[in-house]
Amino acid sequence: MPVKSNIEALRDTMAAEMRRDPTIIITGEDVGQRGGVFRATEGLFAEFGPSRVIDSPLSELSIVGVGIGMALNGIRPICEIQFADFIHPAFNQIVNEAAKMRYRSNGQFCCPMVIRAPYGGGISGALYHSQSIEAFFCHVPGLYVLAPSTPYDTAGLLRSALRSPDPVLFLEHKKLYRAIKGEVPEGDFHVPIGRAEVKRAGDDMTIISYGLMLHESLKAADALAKEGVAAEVIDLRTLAPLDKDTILTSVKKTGKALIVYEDNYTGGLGGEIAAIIAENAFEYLDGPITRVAGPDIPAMPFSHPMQDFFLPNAEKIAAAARTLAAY
Amino acid sequence: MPVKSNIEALRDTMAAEMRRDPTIIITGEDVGQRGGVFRATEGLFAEFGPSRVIDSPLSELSIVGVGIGMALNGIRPICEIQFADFIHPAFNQIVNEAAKMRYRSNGQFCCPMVIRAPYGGGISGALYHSQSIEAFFCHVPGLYVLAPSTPYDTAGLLRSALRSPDPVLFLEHKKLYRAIKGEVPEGDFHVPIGRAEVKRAGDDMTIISYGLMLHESLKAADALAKEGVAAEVIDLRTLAPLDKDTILTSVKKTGKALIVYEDNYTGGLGGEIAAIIAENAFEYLDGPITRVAGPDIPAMPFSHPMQDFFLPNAEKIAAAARTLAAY
Amino acid sequence: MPALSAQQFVTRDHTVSLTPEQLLDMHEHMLLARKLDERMWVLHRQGKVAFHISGMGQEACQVGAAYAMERGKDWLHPYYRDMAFVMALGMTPRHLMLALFGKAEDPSSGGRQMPSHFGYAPSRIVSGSSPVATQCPQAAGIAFAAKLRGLDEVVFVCLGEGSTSQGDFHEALNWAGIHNLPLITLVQNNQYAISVPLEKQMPVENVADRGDAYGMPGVMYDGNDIFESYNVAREAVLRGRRGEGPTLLEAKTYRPTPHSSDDDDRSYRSRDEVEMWKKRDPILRMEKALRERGILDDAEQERILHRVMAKVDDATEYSQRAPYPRAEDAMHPVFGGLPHAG
Amino acid sequence: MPALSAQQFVTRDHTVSLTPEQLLDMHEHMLLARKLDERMWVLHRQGKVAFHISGMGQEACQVGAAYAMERGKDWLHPYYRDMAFVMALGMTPRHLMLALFGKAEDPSSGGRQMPSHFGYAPSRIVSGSSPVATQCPQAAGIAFAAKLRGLDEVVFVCLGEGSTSQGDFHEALNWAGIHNLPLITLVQNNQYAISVPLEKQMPVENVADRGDAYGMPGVMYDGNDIFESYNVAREAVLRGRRGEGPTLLEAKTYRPTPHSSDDDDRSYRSRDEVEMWKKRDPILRMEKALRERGILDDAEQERILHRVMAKVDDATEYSQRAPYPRAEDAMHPVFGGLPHAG
Ligand SMILES: Cc1ncc(C[n+]2csc(CCOP(=O)(O)OP(=O)(O)O)c2C)c(N)n1
Ligand SMILES: Cc1ncc(C[n+]2csc(CCOP(=O)(O)OP(=O)(O)O)c2C)c(N)n1
Ligand SMILES: [Mg+2]
Ligand SMILES: [Mg+2]
Repeated sequence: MPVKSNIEALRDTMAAEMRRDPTIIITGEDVGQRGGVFRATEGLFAEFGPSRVIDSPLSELSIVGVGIGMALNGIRPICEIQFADFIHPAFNQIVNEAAKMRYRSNGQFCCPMVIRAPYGGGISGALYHSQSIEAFFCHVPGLYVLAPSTPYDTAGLLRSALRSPDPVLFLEHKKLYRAIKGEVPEGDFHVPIGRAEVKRAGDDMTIISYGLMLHESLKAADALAKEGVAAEVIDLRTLAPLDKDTILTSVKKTGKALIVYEDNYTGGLGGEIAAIIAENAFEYLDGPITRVAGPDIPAMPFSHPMQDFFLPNAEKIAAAARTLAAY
Repeated sequence: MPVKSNIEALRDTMAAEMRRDPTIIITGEDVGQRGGVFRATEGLFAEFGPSRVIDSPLSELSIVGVGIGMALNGIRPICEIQFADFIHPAFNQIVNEAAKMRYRSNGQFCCPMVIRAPYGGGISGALYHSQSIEAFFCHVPGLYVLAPSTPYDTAGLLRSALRSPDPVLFLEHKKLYRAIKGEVPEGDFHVPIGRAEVKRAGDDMTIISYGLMLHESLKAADALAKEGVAAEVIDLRTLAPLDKDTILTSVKKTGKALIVYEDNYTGGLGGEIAAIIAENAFEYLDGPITRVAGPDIPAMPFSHPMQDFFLPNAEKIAAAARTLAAY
Repeated sequence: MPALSAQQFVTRDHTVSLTPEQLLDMHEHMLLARKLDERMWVLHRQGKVAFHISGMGQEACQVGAAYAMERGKDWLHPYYRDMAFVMALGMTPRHLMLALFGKAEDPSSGGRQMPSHFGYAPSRIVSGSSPVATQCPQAAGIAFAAKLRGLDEVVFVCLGEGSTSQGDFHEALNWAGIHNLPLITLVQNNQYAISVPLEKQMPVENVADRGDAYGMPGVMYDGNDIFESYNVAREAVLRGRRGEGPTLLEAKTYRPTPHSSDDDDRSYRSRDEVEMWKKRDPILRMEKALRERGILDDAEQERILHRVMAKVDDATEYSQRAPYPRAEDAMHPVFGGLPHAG
Repeated sequence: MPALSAQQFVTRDHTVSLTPEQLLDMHEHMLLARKLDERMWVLHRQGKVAFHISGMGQEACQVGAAYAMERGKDWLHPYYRDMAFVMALGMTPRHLMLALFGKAEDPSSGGRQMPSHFGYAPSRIVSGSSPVATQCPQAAGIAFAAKLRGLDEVVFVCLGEGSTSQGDFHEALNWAGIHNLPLITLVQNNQYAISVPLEKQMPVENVADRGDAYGMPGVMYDGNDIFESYNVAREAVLRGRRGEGPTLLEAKTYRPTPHSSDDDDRSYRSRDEVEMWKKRDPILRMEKALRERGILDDAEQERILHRVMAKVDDATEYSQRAPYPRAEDAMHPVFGGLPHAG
C-alpha cells in the first residue's frame, strides 16, 4: 500500500473521485492555478480545467450559498474554506440553509456537498488561523461533521463524504497535513461516516479524542503504558453524529473517561461527550469524567510561549490521566 | 413595587437607562416608529428621537458590525436582532470581532454593547422563528450571554448589561414576553451578571434550567412536591460564564441533577452543565445526570402536533425527574 | 418604460405573441391568487389560522414573470409573497391552503414550515427559508450548475427591496456577473421592509441602479402592469437562455396589506398613500385592458370568478378537513441515509 | 486624473499647501516603511521570524492618505498591508518589529496577533482581525458615532480589492450612504487577491464603479503617485469633515512581492508583469519628483536613508532582545471586569 501524508491522501482522493464522478467540482479561494494555499488542490486545475476547479471570489457566504444551489441542480461541489476561522461569514448558509434544506422541504430537496475547512493550531497562526470550530457545527442536526486524523481515515472518509446525500463539513487539521504519514489503500475503499475507532486498546481508562489531540493522546498513552497504565484511545473521526456505542462500550469496560480536545474548554465538543457518558454509563464510572482542552480565552495567541500554553499536549494529557488513574 | 410583564420590564429599563446615559442608542429593524415587531421599543422613538432610536437597513451583519464601531467611539449601542434565528449572518461579527476585540488588542479597545435577541419557540414560529441559539455563543470567550426568565431579572440584568465594559448577548424568550408578570423595583437596581439563582429550594434533586423551561421546571417541581419529591430549581439567568458554584453547591446537596433546556439535545448548553457536574461533583452523585431537551432535528416545526412534540414541558420534565428520583 | 442601465437591454413587445386564451389565463391566475389571499385573511380573522403573509398587490410582476418562463425547466427560488408566482408555475390553492393550516399533506414542507414558505420540486420551485436573501447565492448556484452542465435553464430568484441590504444579495450578484450566469434577480420593490421605507434602506433611488455595480442590466419597470412585467421578464429569460448573462429586475409595486397578520401598518404609513395605491391595483388594470381589447366581457369575468371561487372554497374545505401531521413525524427527515453506512 | 462617479467630486491640487519639509517627511515615511519591510523579509529568510506580509509597493496611497488626516482626531481601521499608513500616523519601527517577533511589548496585541495586525489607540488606529472586510461596517459605526456625538472626525478604512466581494463591504457602504457618514473607504487595488486576479473577483473594471450603487463618489486614481493620492484623500477628508458624506476611493497599485512569506506568486503571474510594475515604484517616482522640484539632492537623500536605516537597525536589535510574553499572559484580557460583579 502506498504511504501518504494527509494532504496527499486528500488530493489523491479528490482527483480519483472527480475522475469517477463528473458532477464533482471544487470551488474556493485560490483553488485553481495556485492549487490552494495548503496545496490541497495542486494539479487538479491542470487535470480538470477551469470549469471543475473554480477560483471563487473572496466571499465565504456565497462559496457555500452557491455550493448549495449547485447541489440542488445536479452538481456535487467541494467548497473549500481557506481557513476554518473564515467559515463564520458562511454560518447562516450552513446552519440555516444547507443543514435544514431536507427537513424544511420534507425531503423534496437536499444538499449533497462537502465543505472542506483546514482548522486547528500549533502553526503560529494566532487568533484567526488556529481556530477549532467543530463545536458550533456539531450542534446542527442535518449536517455531518468529520475530522479524520490519519491519511487512511482522510481518504476513506472523504470518499464517503462524496457519496453522502447530505452536507458534510470536512475538517482537516493543518498541523497534521504533512506531519504524519500512513498507508492508504488504492481503489474504492471507504471509512463509514458515524463510526469511531479504537486506535489503541487498553483496560484502565478511555481517552477520547480526535484531530491533532488524537496523536498527542497516543503519545500520552505510550508514556502511561510505561508506568503500567493501559489507556484505550478512541479516535472519534466522525464528530456528528457521535458514535455513542464505541464510546460507551469502552468506558463501561475501563470505568474512567478522559476527553481531550484542542478547542476552548467551555462549550467544546468534549462537554457533550462527557454528558453522554454521565447520562448513559453512570453505574460503570469509578472516577470523574475529566477533560483536557484549550483554555477559555478568545483564541490561540501568536507568540510561542502563549501558543504552547494554549495547546494541550502529551505531557498535559498524561498528567491528567495519572490523576484520574490514581482515583 | 409595580407589577410588569417581561416586555414592559425591558422597555422601561431601556427608557430609564437612556435617560441616565445619553450615549445609549438603539438600532435594529423596525425599532423606530414601529416600536419593534414585539413592541419592545414602543414609545422610545417618540421620546428619544431618530438619532437615538435608529431604524437599520435589513442587515444583521452590519447591525452588529456598525454597533461595534459605535462602541469603539463612545456610543453604547443596543443592537436589536429581530428574531434570534436571524443572528447567524452576524455570527462572524459577534464571534470573531466583538468577542475578540479586547483580547486581540491587549486591552486597548473594547466593545461595550448589548445585542438583544428574541429567541425560543412555542409561538407557531416554525423553523426560523423559534430557534434557541445560546449554545453557539456560550462557547465564545469574551462574550456575556444572559437569558433572564422573570421581569425582575430582565430589568436587573439589562441594567447590568448596559454598564458592562464588554459585549453582552441578551436573550429574551418570546413566549415569556407577556405570559408572566412580576414585581420590578423602581430605580437603579441590578441583578449581577454571572450569578444563578435558586428559584425554589429542595433537597431531593436539582433541576437546572433557564428561559421558558425554567417555568416548566417550576411547574414540574410543584407536581413532584405533591408526590413527596422536593426538587431544587436553579435559574441560570447568566448562561456564559456559568455560575458553577451555585450549580455544584446544589448538586452536592441533592446528589441528583436534571438539566432542562429547549434547544436541540446534542451540543446544547445542557451538555456543558452535565460535564461540569460530572467532573466536579462525581463523588456526590447518586444518579445519572439527566437531560431533558428538544430533539435532534433541524428546528421546531410549525404544525401544532409537531411543535408540541419538540418542546419539553412540565409533564416531560416531571416524568424524567420521577425516573431520576427512583434511582 | 424600463430605464436601462449598464449594458444594452432593449425590451421588445413580446405580449403580441400571447394568445387571448393565454391573456385570460394570466388574468385568472392573478385573480385566483387574490381571492385565495383574501380568504386567508378571513380565516385569520376568524381565528382559524395562526398567521398569514400576503402577496396581494404584487400579482402582476409575478404572473408576468411566470409566463415568461418555461415550466418544469426553468427554476424559481421564491420568497414569501410569491403566492401568485408559484401558482402560475403549478402549485394549487389546495397546496397553499394545506400549508396555511399546517396540515400533513402540505407539499412544501409537510407542515414543518410557516405558511408561504413555498417549495415544490415538480415545478422546480426551490424550498425557501425565512432569513431573507439567502436564496440569492443559492439561485446563482443553480444557474451555475445549469451552465456547467450545458443546460439552457434560467433561474428566477425573488426578494423584496429591503432584502437587498443583505450581504447575500451583493455576493450573489457578484458571482452571477463574474460567471455570466443565467440568473434573473427579481426585486419586488413594494417600498417598505415591514415599517422601514426605501430611503432608510438604501441611498439610491432605485434598486436597479445597482445593476452597474455587477456588470449587468438593472431594469426597473411598473410591476403593477402585467404586460410590462411579462415583456421585461421575457427579455431577461431570452438573454439568459442565449448565454448573455444575468439581469437585475426591479418591479415597482406596493403592498396594500400590512406586512403580515402580526403587523399594524398604521404606525408607519398614511391611509391616503394606501388608498392611492389601491387605485393602481394590477388586477383592476389587467381587467380594464382585457375589456378594452375586447377579450373580456362581463359574462367571461363572471365565469372566471366562479371558477376561482370554487377553487378557493374547495381548498379551504379540503384543508380544514385534512389531517395534521403526527407528532413523531417531527423526527424526519433529517438525513437521507448513507449508502455506505455499514 | 480621478474618474468621477455619481456625485460631483472635484479634486483640487492640495499639494501646493504642503511645505518642502512636509514633502520630505512624506518621502522619508515611505522609505522607512520600505526599508523596514525589506528587513522583515530578510529576517524571514534567515528563519528568525515565522511570517511576514508585505506592504511594499503600496506606500504612496497610504502615506498620501495619512497626511490628509488630522492625527489623533481622525480614525484608521487598517488592513494588513498598511505598514506605511500606520507609521505615518504614529506607530514606530520598533512597534512593528516587536509584533513581528511576537514580543510582549508589541503595542498592537502584546504578541497575541500575527504581525501586521495593527492596533494603536494613541493614534486612533483600530485593532483589526484577519477575516477580511469585517472592518468596513465597524468603521461605518465609528463614523456614525462621530456624527451622533457631533464631532467632525473622519474615518478611513482600508481593504484590498478582493475583499470587496464580501457582504461586509456592501452592508457598510449601504449604511454610510444612507446616513451620509464621514467614512472614507480606501480600496488598495493591487489586482490580486492572493492568486485570484481582478476579473475572477468582480464583473466590473473598477471598484470605484460601485460608488454609484451607494450614492457616493467612487474615485479611482494612481495609487503609486503620492501627490494624486494626497489630493484625492484630502478632498475626501474635507468632504467628510463638511458633513457631505462618504467617499469610495480606489487606489490603483500593485504588490511586487508574493502575497506573504507563505506564498509563491510564480504560479499565477508572469515575471514580466512584476518587472513592469517595479518600474512604477511609488518611492522612485516620489524621489524623482522631489529632485525635479529641487527639494531633494544626493546629500539629503543620503541623510534620510541614514536616519531610516538607523531606525530599522534599532528596531531589529531592540525587538530581538525584547522578552517574550509569559505563558500565563495568554489568559488575559478576556473581560474588563464588571462594575456590579457583587
Ligand atoms: C435575515 C432576516 N432578518 C429579518 C427578518 C424579518 N423580516 C421578515 S420580512 C422583513 C422585511 C422584508 O422586507 P422586503 O425585503 O422589502 O420584502 P417585503 O416584505 O416588503 O416584500 C423582515 C425584516 C428576516 N426574515 N430575515
Ligand atoms: C474572510 C477571509 N477569507 C479568506 C482570507 C484569506 N486571505 C487573506 S488575504 C486574502 C486575499 C486578499 O486580497 P485583497 O483583498 O485583494 O487584498 P491584498 O492581499 O491583495 O492586499 C485572502 C483570501 C481571509 N483573511 N479572510
Ligand atoms: Mg419591501
Ligand atoms: Mg488585492
